Amino acid sequence: MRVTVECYGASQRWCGAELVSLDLGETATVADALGRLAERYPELALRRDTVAVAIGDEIVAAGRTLAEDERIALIPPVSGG
Amino acid sequence: MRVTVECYGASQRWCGAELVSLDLGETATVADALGRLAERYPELALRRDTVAVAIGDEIVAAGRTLAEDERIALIPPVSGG
Amino acid sequence: MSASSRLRQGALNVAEWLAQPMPSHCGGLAVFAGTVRDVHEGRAVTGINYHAHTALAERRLAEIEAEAAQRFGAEVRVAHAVGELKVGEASVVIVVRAGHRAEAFAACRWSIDTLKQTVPIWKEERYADGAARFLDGTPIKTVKES
Amino acid sequence: MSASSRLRQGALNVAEWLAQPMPSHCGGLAVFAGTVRDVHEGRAVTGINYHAHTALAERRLAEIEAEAAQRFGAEVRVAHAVGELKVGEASVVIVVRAGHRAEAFAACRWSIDTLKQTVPIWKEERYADGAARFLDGTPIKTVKES
Repeated sequence: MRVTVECYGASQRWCGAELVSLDLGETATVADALGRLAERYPELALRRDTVAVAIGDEIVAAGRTLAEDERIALIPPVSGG
Repeated sequence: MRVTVECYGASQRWCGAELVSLDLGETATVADALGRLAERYPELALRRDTVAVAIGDEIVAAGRTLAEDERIALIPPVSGG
Repeated sequence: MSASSRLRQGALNVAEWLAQPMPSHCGGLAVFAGTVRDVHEGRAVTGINYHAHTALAERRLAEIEAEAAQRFGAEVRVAHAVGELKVGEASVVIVVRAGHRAEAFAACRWSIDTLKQTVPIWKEERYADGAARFLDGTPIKTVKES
Repeated sequence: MSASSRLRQGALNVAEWLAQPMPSHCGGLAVFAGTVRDVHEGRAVTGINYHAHTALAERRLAEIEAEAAQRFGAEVRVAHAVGELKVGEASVVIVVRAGHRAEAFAACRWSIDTLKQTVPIWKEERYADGAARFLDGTPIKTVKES
């Protein structure tokens, strides 16, 4: 199953790109996607506990199952204002 | 010695006028002027402790000596904002 | 009452007090405006006539700006209306420019709270039934005491 | 990004957010604006590029308005800029209309504090030496948690 990861804020620097493609097994979850990203990107791995994941206009739980071709967004610590 | 009292805010109502003229003895003080007003105006007498007196752009102490033809201002409790 | 004075005849225009650009070392702008409400203590209010002791009020408003600048390290502007105001119109405006939001909020709050206790201004409320009265207030204090 | 959205491309115009008249039952208007400062942690800043996750940010900004209205009984408007801002320009504006000043200040302060913790926006600072970096932030929370 293929999903696309949109990297926001500093996560663009950690992953070296604004968009990252992942090939995951069937029934993969948000946690699985984060695990794969952490394997590839050590800077993200260091900060994994501070990063949330959004789908559409919602923050989703780590156990959320992903669908084929879904887009997920990495939400690193925020600094608006 | 004659002094003119400018009545601000509710003190206009207590004294029934915006300007009040007082005839005081030589070496009269602010306290003497307030005492005379309190004798004349019972509503002011009731609130005497809440009223300040200004001369020019300064609040003056009760012991301040008055001069002939000086103008003093009654400053009742304030309610700006 | 000159254009540069802090007491103005008639309602204040809040936007006018924001026209000045933000100093480049400042990150926080806090503004408070007080406006005339349509009800007070259960009575229908049609307007407020603000009276001031002009000389002392101008001096006290300037003292509030200076004292707030010193206490909070902020740039503070204070203005108050005199005369007849209608419901919804602004009687007082406080504008604070500061390094960060904590000082901006603190200076703004301190300035309006202090103004209400130290500046010789009196509200004469006008009611829908035609009556008018001066509101009870608070005995005047000095700015340093606040 | 429509004109009615709470995220705006480019710097905000604070006065624009004050154009709406004051409701007649309200006596206190509190406004906060955050602007770009020329120095951060000792480095000379020339500007900030604000990035946002648009869909989630719009939702969170609306949630802040609704939650502040409920907590403080106030009318709250929140707006945030995205894109390149220069020193002195406004990145965020909070406008609160409330019955009295206590609620107005409390709702304004709560809204900006909550925005900083719950809205997916990121500052990328640009420095006089040509460098740029994303600032460290705070792990995102929900509005209800704030």
